[in-house]
Amino acid sequence: MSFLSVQNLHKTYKLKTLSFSSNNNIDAIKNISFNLDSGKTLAIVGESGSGKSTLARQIIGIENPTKGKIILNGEELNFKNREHRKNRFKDIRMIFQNPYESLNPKSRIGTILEEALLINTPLSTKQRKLKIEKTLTRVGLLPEHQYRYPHMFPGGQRQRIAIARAIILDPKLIIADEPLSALDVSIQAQILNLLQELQEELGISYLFISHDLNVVEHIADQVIVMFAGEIVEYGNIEQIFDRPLHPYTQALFASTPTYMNRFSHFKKTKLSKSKFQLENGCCFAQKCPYCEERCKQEHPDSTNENNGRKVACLKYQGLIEVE
Amino acid sequence: MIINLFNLRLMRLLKWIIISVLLAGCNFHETKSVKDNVLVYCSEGSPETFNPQLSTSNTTFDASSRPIYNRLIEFKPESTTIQPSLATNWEVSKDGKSYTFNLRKGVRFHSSHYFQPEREFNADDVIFSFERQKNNDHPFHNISSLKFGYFDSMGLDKLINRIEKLDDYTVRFILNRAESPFLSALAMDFASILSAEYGEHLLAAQTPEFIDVHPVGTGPFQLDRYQPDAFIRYKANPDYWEGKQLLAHVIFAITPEPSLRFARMLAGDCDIMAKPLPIHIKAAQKHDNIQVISQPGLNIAYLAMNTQKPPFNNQLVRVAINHAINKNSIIKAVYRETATKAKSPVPPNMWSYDQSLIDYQYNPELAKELLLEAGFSSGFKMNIVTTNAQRSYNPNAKKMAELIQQDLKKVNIQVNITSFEFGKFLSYTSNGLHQSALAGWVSDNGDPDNFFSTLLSCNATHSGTNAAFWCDHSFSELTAEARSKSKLNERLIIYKTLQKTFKEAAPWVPIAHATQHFIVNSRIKNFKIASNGGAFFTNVYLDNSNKKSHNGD
Amino acid sequence: MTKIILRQLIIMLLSLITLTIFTFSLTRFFPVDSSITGNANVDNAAHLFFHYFDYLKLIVSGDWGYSRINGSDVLKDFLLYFPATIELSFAALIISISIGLPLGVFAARHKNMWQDKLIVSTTLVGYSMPIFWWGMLLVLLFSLTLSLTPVASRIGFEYDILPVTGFMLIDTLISNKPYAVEAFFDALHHLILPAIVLGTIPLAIFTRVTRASMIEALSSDYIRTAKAKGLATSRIIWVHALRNAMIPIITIIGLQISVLITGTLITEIIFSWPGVGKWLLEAVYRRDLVTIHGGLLAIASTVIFINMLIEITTYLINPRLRLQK
Amino acid sequence: MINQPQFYRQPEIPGTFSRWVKSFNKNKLAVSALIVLLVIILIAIFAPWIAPYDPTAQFEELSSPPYWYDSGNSKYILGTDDLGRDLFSRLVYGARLSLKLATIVVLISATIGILLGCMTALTNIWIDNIILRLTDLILALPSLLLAIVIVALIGPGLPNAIYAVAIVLIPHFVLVSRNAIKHELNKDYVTATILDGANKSRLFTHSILPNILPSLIVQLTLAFSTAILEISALGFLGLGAQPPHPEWGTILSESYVYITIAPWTVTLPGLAIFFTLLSINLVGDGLRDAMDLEK
Amino acid sequence: MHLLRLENLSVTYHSNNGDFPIIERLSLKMDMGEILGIVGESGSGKSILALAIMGLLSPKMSMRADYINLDGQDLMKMSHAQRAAYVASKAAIIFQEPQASLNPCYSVSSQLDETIILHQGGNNKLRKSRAINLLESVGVTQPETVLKMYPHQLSGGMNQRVAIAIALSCKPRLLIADEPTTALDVTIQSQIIDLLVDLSKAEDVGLMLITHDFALLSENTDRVGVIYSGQLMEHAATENILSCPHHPYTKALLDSIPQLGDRHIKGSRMFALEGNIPAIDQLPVGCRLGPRCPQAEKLCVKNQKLKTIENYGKVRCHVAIAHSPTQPKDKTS
Repeated sequence: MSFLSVQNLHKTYKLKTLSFSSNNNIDAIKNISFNLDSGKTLAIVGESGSGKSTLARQIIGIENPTKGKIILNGEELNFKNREHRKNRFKDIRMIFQNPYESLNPKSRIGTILEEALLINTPLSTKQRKLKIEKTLTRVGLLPEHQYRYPHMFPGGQRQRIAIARAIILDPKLIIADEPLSALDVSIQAQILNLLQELQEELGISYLFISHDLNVVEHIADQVIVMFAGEIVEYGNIEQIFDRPLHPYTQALFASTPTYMNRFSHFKKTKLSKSKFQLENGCCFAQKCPYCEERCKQEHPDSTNENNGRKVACLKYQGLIEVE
Repeated sequence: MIINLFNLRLMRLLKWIIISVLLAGCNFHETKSVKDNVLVYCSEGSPETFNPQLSTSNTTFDASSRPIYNRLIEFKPESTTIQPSLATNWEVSKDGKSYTFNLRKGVRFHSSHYFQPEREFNADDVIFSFERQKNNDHPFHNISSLKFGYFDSMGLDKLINRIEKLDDYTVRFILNRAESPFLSALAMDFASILSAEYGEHLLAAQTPEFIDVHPVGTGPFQLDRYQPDAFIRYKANPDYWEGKQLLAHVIFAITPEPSLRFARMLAGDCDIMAKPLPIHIKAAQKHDNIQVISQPGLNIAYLAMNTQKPPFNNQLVRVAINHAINKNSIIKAVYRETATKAKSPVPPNMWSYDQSLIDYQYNPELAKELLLEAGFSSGFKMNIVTTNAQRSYNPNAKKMAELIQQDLKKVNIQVNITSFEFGKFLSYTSNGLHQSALAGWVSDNGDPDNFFSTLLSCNATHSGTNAAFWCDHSFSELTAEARSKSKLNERLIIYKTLQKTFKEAAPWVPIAHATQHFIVNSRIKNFKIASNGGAFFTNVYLDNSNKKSHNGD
Repeated sequence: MTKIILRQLIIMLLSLITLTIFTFSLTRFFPVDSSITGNANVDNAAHLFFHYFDYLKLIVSGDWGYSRINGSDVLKDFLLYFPATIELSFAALIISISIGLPLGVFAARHKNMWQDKLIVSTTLVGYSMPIFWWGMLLVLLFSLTLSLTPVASRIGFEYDILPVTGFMLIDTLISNKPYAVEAFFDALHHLILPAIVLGTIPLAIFTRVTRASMIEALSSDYIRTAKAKGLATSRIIWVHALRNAMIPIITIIGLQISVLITGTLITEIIFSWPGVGKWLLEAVYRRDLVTIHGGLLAIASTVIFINMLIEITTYLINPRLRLQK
Repeated sequence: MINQPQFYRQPEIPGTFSRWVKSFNKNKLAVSALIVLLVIILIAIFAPWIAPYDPTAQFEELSSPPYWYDSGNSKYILGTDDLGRDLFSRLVYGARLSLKLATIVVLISATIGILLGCMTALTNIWIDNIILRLTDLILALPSLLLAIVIVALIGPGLPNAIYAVAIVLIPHFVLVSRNAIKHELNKDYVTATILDGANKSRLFTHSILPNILPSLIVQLTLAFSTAILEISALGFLGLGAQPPHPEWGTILSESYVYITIAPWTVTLPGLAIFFTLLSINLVGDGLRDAMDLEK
Repeated sequence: MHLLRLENLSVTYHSNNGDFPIIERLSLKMDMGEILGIVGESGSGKSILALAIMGLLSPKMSMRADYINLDGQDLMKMSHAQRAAYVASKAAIIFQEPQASLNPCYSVSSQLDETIILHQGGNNKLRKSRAINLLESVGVTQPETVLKMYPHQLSGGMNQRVAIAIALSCKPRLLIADEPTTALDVTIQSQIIDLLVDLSKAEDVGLMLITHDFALLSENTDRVGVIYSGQLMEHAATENILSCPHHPYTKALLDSIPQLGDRHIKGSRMFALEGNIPAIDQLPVGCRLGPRCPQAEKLCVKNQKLKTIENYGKVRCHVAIAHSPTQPKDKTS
């Protein structure tokens, strides 16, 4: 029984424009399903616009999905019920990409951290203070930092504050949306280490969104590769990083400097999402170096490999043989 | 691709253009050549119409009757003496009911792009001009929304029995009764002579209303172009019967704001400034290229208390107010000593004026006692209606109201001031909606009757010129009697009685008789003021020899 | 391109409809005895709706009622006075742009130096100037004390210029009078002082906006690139930076139209300028509601129309918007 | 675990407000403008004690120039007007009147405007659209024209002028507060606060309000100077305060006639308006810089 | 003959709160046609170095140097105008954000054309063919179409190619690329780097590649300089640095990037430098890395000097120098 289970999640946005054309719906994510075990890390890899953040917003509950189910701890999340939503906020917390924007610039750190406690727990003022100091120390800051304002901290420490805010309610799942990309290289490692420490100590699961394959390989247990709102490949870290099957994943590896040498035999391609998508057919067809006619007609269902691995490609079997 | 505007070379060019334009503008200002036979008159407002028959306002007369038209007989400039004009001579019958006029020959009406006269002035034109005002069935009687104010209010429609054409150059007026002011009435502006031929022409063209808009007269100037609220251009009438004027053009620069008018005068934009404020007169004396032309005015400014409304239906209250207002300070602050204190409805330079009349003295204590006696121990609230327009008898009615407000405060009367645009003021007061009003009057014919019956008779409560709505029947009868007498002495006795009655009843607080002023550039020669304060442009000429030495003050 | 114009036209139409609803309700609340309003006592909403359409029909057909004071056609009156206002506003706009733009650029180039601080505080002085007082002061100084400029009106009265276009500067030149050129310069001379008075506040605003957007443009990457290319400083500023800075500036110019019209109301009174502002204020003094209604409608539509033009201009000068798919 | 090394200076922790004050104090021009403004406010409050005479009392000396003129009279520091009223007293009482009126106007329009702005920003799209369209329209119209039309319709006089100017100022507040809120709503920290479980009112009072406060304060100063300017403009046009009210614009319009004769009656009230406006604008600019608002 | 030699280049930032050093006494050499990598984190002053060489510093900054010798001429001895003209003819720079570094209001052709006018000249037709040649040389397949387009109509990679074409139009001896690929998609990144390296090789142009990403440098550069907090910490041949970094900071940088095949094992941690990069107004005494350095000792509070190590390069760390020449690669994880 997995801790978080997402089944067939869809999200469609309606675009509001002054133009007269009628079809302005955009499918941000389509048919997303995966499972995440307790205390594990699931990384979502994809380029900007691939739907990673939209997926995060559905799970955390800022937005409600158009279709599909989210099951947390065996309980299906109800999107309409307010009480339900509040409880979900306690169990699932989020770390944002930009630590410069995710903290209220007009509040002291203590106030920011206290807010969640004040709303969600029955703790007294004193207990709250204690908890805040404990949490601050836990993420490597000093208790007296609670009297400062966010702008007084460098980026790395701000991200620590954001992490403190995420763990202060003792959540079960933390969604980290590119938590490292705004940080300096020498700081990234600190935060990465901190996240791992917390996971090992507190048993938190991570949904780790990133485009940096190095980091993903380092932290994740499972990987989802997304393209144009769909999962193209899903599996354990070893499965994907040792033997990527989908042409998109392969191309991704082939053009990342660290992996270039190892995967140089894969074909590179221009990866960004094209502006016009095919009605039917594979979402990657227009970019795919192995594309043939049926890829443009038929939508590939994800095929189960062994150990829950999934690949959404009509031709990957053949490709393996080519290899 | 859009042309790149911000090219350096273009900017430099632009800079030079601006500089040269600025310089050029200044240069041309100094060397005005067109100005040498053009007279610019800064007037105080737009005329309502170009037909003097339809108006009672001096502003309209200045713009129409004097430059464009002639009358059978006219007042001499600066006096109320009558002189021949379109009529060369006249006879009055013994009973005073018949007036015969011999008309001038060889007078031509204005020829313009909208009308070319085919005949000279004759008796038909005289009959046309008067019939239009008198005869309700006349095709031109009802074409305008304006009324024949003067003709009606002087009762000429009832006085004139008929007008006869004896021959082309002789007309006779038959009156129903003898009336001594009649001859001066014919010299007034509303008696201007229009062209009957033009009337026929317009009827044929089915545009009779043009007669008041595109005027055709016999006067020294003809209308060139008019832009409302901006200017009126006249050009000299080449066929004027007294000979073509020296001025090629007269331009009325319509400038209602007096300080702007004065500024224009100082800047040399104007040659003559109408209705300067009292303060301007003192200021004008400092400049040597302009001079002030003054003349005592035939006018009165007064506070009319509506005797039909409480508390002014009480004579005691009216007298109390008379005592409470300090006229000296008004004359000092509003008129800057350019007016004489008033005690009678008529000005001192009018022949019926009673020197011996005793005025109510400024005495707030007495006023309080009178109010106490009248039952207003704790004072009351009242409203004064004024106009924000400058009038020849009152340069600033709002200011005057503020002063009265302060004076009356001392006797526990709270004054509220309401100020209207002049047209609105007239309609408001003539309908008797006001409690009290700061009104005034200017005589156009120099006859005391123009004050007594127009402003104080019972008839005048109907026409709305009796702003106090004071109706004393014996007073009204006496005014009518004075009119019918032809001997000056007899009339004088009646008018003195009337002034005493007026003073006792105290329907007004007579405040001041303002002196008439024009500020005139010294290059203007032979400029004269009409007795009613209007401007005469006939025979004015420019002496440009002085211009250079006086320029650039 | 046509799509953008169409879009702007639709927005303008919507604004105009909102405006007419607004003025229509004004005529309801403050009934005017004129052809513009029908029966004031309307009992239900449906009737109101039809009345609105009748009203709209009248407005569109150009029947804006007749002045209660002098009985003249309100729309015709407006069109008669409008060119004078346009001429004055345009002159003020030219003055404020031609001075404000270089001044703003200059300040931006000397950012935070004394020149910049001087200019910025001077613009604040200009911005705080009550225009009615400023007008009086300038008249007092230039016209009455120094006798450098005429006091009021559009042209010396001695010049007889037929209003063909209504624009004095054009009418003088096309008139066949012998003094046409002289009259042109006289008209220009009359225009200068009111235009300066009217242009003062926009000048202050343009300078500030130009400075701000130039500072932004000058600090952008493409300016760094342009410098690295070795381009001349003048080219970098006037060609590369200003072109980009113009985009916000033009938007501000659009917003200034209403400031200008507010200014003309007062300037025309002070300088006795026979324009729309003076006309409208006279109507206000006379409580001539038909004229006030017409004036409000006409001025507001003009502003809306100009705003549309400005929008389209921004599209045209900004390739990012112009070439959008 | 993290070593706070001795290499760093320990920074002090001033609150947001004291940071603004400190930053404002650095701007010499703004501080002196604030002092001028305070002096004007004090004059307004203590007008009856400062003014030597009743502002409507008339004296014998008409149009007496300020005392530094040769013909000036030391009894009347700034001279008298054409009715012999002490100009200094009138200007002092004028300050009282102008500031009082402007305060009322700003209070009315700010209350209504900010409420509407919050409503449009936090509620559904349709109301937002309708109010936005209306405010856009009103903002496109010249404000003074609108005020004049309103006064023309409901009649001249002081109370009506106040309503007119207040109505004209409302859309500015609506737009500023709405845009500021919308701008903040898009930021991550708001999402984070929602994820903390904060409800709308808490979100607004604790997170958004402190962040939009700078824009509102700047808008308030702007509105204050606009209110003073427009009330005096209406007074100048004879549509606002009526004489003998010592309103600055009204004094100016009364003395326009005397511009050639008694120029000080024109320059002095104008200077009063100008300095008040300038000091408010300078303070506003200083606040804007101090609170780190771009534009 | 060096292409570029700097001696003791210092850049100071002037603010209301005082003056702060951004770059401190930095010396560098570059040979003709050499590819030099400059690595540093944000705020280290690596971009300022580029701007200082190009003479593009903002007015709030000032620079001093003993000399800056570019292609045989000392820039410090020239007047401002001379210097600008000389630098523009000898050196060119491309920036991080390709879209922002091209003027959005002008088409590619006009932006390319103005530099061609400046440096090559020729009539309309000639200039157009030159522009097309330039675009072709940077791998633009449809130069005619691209010429007519505006920056916002082109993709990031295409914009960067255009920027390179503009840079090349002055036939530079030195090309500075300041984080040329950071803003681009993964695949495009390698293409652009390849292009730059090829151009450098083909035209014998010196290339200074500034980046925060060591991975980008490993294959492409001849030598690498590591900058931290305005100081050059280490300056040596690429293979030396990669195989045996001397300075603790360089080591830390190399170690804190997850390595290939470095998977999550419970309890294992990455190597991480503690603390934060010092803010410009709170620089530590002595070695800039001092507070964060795992090997810090007493002597580190003294100013460190850049010293040459035989057969290696230059290093600014007395600990490292003491332990040289052969120190095995430190494995902390």
